[in-house]
Amino acid sequence: MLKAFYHLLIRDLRLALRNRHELANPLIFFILVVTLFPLAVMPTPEALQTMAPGVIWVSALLAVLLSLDRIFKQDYEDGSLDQLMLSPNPLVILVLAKVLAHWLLTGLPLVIIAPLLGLFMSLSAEAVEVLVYSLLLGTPVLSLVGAIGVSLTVSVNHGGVLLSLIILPLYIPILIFGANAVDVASSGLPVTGQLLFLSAVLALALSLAPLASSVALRITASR
Amino acid sequence: MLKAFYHLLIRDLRLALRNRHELANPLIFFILVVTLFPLAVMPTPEALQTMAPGVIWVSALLAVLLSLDRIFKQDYEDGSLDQLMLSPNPLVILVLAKVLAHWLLTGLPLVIIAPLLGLFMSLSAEAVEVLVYSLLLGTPVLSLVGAIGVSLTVSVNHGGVLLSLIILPLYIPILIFGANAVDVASSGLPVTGQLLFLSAVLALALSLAPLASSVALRITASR
Amino acid sequence: MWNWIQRFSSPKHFYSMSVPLIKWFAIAALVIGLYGLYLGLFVAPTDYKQGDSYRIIFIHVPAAWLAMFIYMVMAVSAGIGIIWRIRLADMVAAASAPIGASFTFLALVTGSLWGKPMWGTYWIWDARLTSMLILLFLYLGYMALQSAIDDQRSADKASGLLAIVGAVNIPIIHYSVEWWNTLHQGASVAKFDAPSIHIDMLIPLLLMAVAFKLFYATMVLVRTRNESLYRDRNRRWVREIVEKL
Amino acid sequence: MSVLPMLEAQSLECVRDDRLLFNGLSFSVAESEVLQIEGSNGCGKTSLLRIICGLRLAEAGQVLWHGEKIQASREDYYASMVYIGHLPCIKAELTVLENVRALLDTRSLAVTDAIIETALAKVGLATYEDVPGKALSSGQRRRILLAFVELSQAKLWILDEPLTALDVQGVALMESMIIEHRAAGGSVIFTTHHGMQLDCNMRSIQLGRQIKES
Amino acid sequence: MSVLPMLEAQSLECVRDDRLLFNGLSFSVAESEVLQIEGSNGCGKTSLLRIICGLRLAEAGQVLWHGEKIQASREDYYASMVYIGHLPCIKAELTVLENVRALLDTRSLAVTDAIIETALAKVGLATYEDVPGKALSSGQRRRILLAFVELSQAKLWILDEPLTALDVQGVALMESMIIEHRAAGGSVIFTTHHGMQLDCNMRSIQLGRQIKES
Ligand code: HEM
Ligand SMILES: Nc1ncnc2c1ncn2[C@@H]1O[C@H](COP(=O)(O)OP(=O)(O)OP(=O)(O)O)[C@@H](O)[C@H]1O
Ligand SMILES: Nc1ncnc2c1ncn2[C@@H]1O[C@H](COP(=O)(O)OP(=O)(O)OP(=O)(O)O)[C@@H](O)[C@H]1O
Ligand SMILES: [Mg+2]
Ligand SMILES: [Mg+2]
Repeated sequence: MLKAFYHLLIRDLRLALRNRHELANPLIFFILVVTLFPLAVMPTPEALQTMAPGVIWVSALLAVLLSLDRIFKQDYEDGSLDQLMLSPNPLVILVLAKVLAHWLLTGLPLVIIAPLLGLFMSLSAEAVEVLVYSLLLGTPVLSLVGAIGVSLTVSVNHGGVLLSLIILPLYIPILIFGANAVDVASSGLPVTGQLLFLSAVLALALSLAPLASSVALRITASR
Repeated sequence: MLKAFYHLLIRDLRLALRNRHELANPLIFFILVVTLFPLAVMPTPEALQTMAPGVIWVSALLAVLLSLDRIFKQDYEDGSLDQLMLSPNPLVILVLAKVLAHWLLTGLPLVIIAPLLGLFMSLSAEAVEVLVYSLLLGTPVLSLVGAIGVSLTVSVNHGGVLLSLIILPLYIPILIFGANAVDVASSGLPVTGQLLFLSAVLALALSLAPLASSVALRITASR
Repeated sequence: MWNWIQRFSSPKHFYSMSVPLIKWFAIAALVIGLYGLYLGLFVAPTDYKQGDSYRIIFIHVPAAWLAMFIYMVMAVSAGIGIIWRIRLADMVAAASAPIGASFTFLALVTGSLWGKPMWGTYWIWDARLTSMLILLFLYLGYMALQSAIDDQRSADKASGLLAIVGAVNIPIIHYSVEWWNTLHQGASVAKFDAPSIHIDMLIPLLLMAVAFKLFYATMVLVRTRNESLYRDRNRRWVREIVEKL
Repeated sequence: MSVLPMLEAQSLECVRDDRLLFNGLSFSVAESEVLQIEGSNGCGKTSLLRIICGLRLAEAGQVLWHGEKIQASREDYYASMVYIGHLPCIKAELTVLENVRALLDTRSLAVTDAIIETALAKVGLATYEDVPGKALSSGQRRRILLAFVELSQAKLWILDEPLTALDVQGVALMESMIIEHRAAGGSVIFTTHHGMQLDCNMRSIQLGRQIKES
Repeated sequence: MSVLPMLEAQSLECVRDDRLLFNGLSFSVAESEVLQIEGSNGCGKTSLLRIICGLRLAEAGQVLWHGEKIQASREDYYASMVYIGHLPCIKAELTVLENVRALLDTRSLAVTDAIIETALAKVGLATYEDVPGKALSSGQRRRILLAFVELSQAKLWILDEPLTALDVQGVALMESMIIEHRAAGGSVIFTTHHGMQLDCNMRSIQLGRQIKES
């Protein structure tokens, strides 16, 4: 069972590593969207600093959202998902492996690059630190919850935007707490509350989302 | 030739109308992203007003970007694109029909809903008017330039984010001028300059983009 | 004439012909570069306002100029490759992109490093900085597309087309960003105030610019040679070279 | 337990888009048995096979594996069966060898590269181990699936149109694989429109008799 | 002009992924001629057909239509040929009738619903006019293409594995369609692995002779 988890994880990572462009892309999308805002809003440096946590978080969220398809869609379309569902191993384990792969390929790079963008948007050092923590706790939740959404829409043609409709409302709490934590940190106040909330949500998502997602797959992938 | 244009346009519109969810989706995505910002940034009303033009424009841009795939990707994958390229009619005409369909299905709804969002974000009446004009001139360019990007990446697996990397830099002038026009209008200044610029870009895109896009298709769709 | 161009631009011919060029370009780049650096670092006077930190200009400005220059070269040779179907031109374009991206990056990094002492921050959303960032994305897009398409011929033509579209857009981008900046009240805190160039600074600056261009010429020739070897790996002339090794 | 058939379908019913495809369909498959599902285009062969696999829920009836509902004995059932559908399951980015390995991994089979290479040679992909999936022709894609089935160690093969896109040698190969598998005690359920010559006992079920087509 | 063959391929060469598939391949197709491209999986049949269509550029050589390069006489050439590949070209959201119409529209043919319905009945989709594409079985999808070819009014049919997923009646239908088309002066280039019985003169080209496979 652990082996099945590991093999699937490796397979998904390898698939992404083969397309080098794909690997860098959520990252580049993230950076691009973050840069769009100063260009569009033309803020004063202070205004920029106020916007920064929100903008960075929204961009991270959109970058994850856009790459969610990666989790199951391709597998559904080429039939591999059938094979996964016919695996003697519990589907939950396999879903978890795919979600982990997705996070390693999208969430983690965002966490790593975020400090740089924070500096670009003239965030303070403490705010940058909290930004990293909040993303570290928040992005796995985005992947986990996203997986449910993808499972539900996997059989829908052009499901991309339907997916966002389903998923974005679920993402909003994460967004609010994540951005708020950074915002609060940049005014020098403590943020343990927000980070605790994010951890709690992460624990919840980790225990429920793979299950929900695998149930959803059994329902929708029937063709 | 005009007939071929018309038939393809109707086909694409019909395809979208059949999936009602798809029809509403760019719109809903637009609205959702616009609402994400106030949630994430939690600005004061005045700050919100300053942000509004930029946020609305960025969201519109992202909504269009996300729906670009619609133009050629599906057709490539099911082989219909081959049939279009084997049409005795000039490919440019067909590309133009597909781009127009895309704009009618994404750009136009955005233009129509934008005043409402402008009011939500407490823009002034003049600013809202200019917002509509700028979107009316700008969104067709987004579709046209987007078509080039989609044609170039149509054969690429998971091209979604590659597409944004290619396209977003090209979108930036539109974004700057569009958002800026609204911004300037909301301080009560004249915006003919910006709108003229947008019109010029639209004329340029209209004359060059379909050609570039059809050349790109002949190059990339060879399999 | 046409035949002559065809022959002259065949990878095989290029491969043998480029050796002396590379040698001379490399030597010239090294000599001029070292002399320019010497003048820049030791002869040019210390700036009364910025102290010695301004000396980064001798890297920063040539890198920025070169970055823009390379994009032009890339777009033009991509155009030649598409219109006249000259494979060598495609190779030059493909070989230029990573070099151009590197210099764009270098300009950004040196600029940021310089920005810290000058403006107190690594980055401001200034017109020139922004358009440089966009240029970097244009390069990255070209390279990503080039690597994402498997069929070499399609990859060349597709990314070449992108380079051309980008080139059409560069004036638009430049104009819009420039214009955006003039309306940009906030950034005036950190005005882009260029030091009035003293002749003792100008000469090393120009020397460095020439050296950078020569370095690019060297690199692009080397990279094009490698490209041509790789792309023609199944053709006879490459096989013959390999057999000789 | 030994009197129970290996796989048993009990009065299955399938309705798609208001069209009744079949109902009251019962049959069973024992060890060493080969069963062909016959019928014209659109009569429900694929739907039936997917129901048997548990990928689709029948409108009525049930499928039993050694007497137990397959939904209840998934682990057991899926460990001993392999299914090949209309879709190729090939990843464009993975090489042929990695594709086979990825498929085997879903069944948690540890197989050495050498064994996979032998199987690939058998299905005519000897020099293609390191070619990425996207560079394969349609027949070569299907051949990867043959290698997968061959190595799957499954007792029950469920094959939906396994001859699709295969050339003459490919068809002969598939036939001999089925015969060998049966000789080794395995069972096969398959569909095909292109006559398969199997020199062995074989049952067949005709679908779609009850449906009138104009 | 009349001495020129309708379609002529001149010393075509195709290389994929460093593998030379064929080179120096020349042939021509006259009116009322049926040409089968034969060869094992992966020998380059699909690639050849796509080159003939102008969807792919050959590494060397050229394809002429009435003596002119097809790239130069696209309008003319495409008005008189129709191509069917491995992919079904079916839109999930459109009904069967609309799918056929959409395909015909690409060729700017104005055809009444009644005519399309007759053609659909001929290919065995009589009661399916209003069924959406996504609710079709794989064979039914391919049958839509048969209706398209039938109605295309093209002189030259280029068919890549037209028998895929077709049942026995479907195969017979395709055969009779080809024979009729030829009798009416049309030409066909096709590939298939599943023996087609055509009671007419037919030439065939064997691909992949020169390629050694281990
Ligand atoms: C990341 C930050 C920076 C970027 C991306 C950047 C970019 C550029 C570019 C593109 C040019 C060429 C302009 C042209 O020739 O049209 C340039 C020139 C120059 N930069 Fe920067 N720069 C940055 C930071 C700085 C800083 C902090 C200074 C010092 C105050 C500076 C001083 C100069 C000077 C003196 C020139 C030459 C001026 C001229 O040719 O007109 N740059 N820079
Ligand atoms: N997209 C591709 N990229 C690179 N190589 C490819 C690609 N598609 C096919 N090939 C290679 O080209 C060769 C011929 O492929 P093609 O699809 O033309 O074969 P085919 O004769 O149609 O085979 P089949 O009978 O299986 O359909 C194959 O050996 C394959 O490896
Ligand atoms: N996704 C679907 N939604 C609704 N109806 C469907 C769907 N797929 C197939 N059908 C219908 O179910 C019937 C049976 O389809 P199925 O794919 O099982 O046929 P099949 O026997 O495998 O045919 P073929 O020989 O063409 O593969 C068809 O008549 C079709 O109209
Ligand atoms: Mg079927
Ligand atoms: Mg083929």
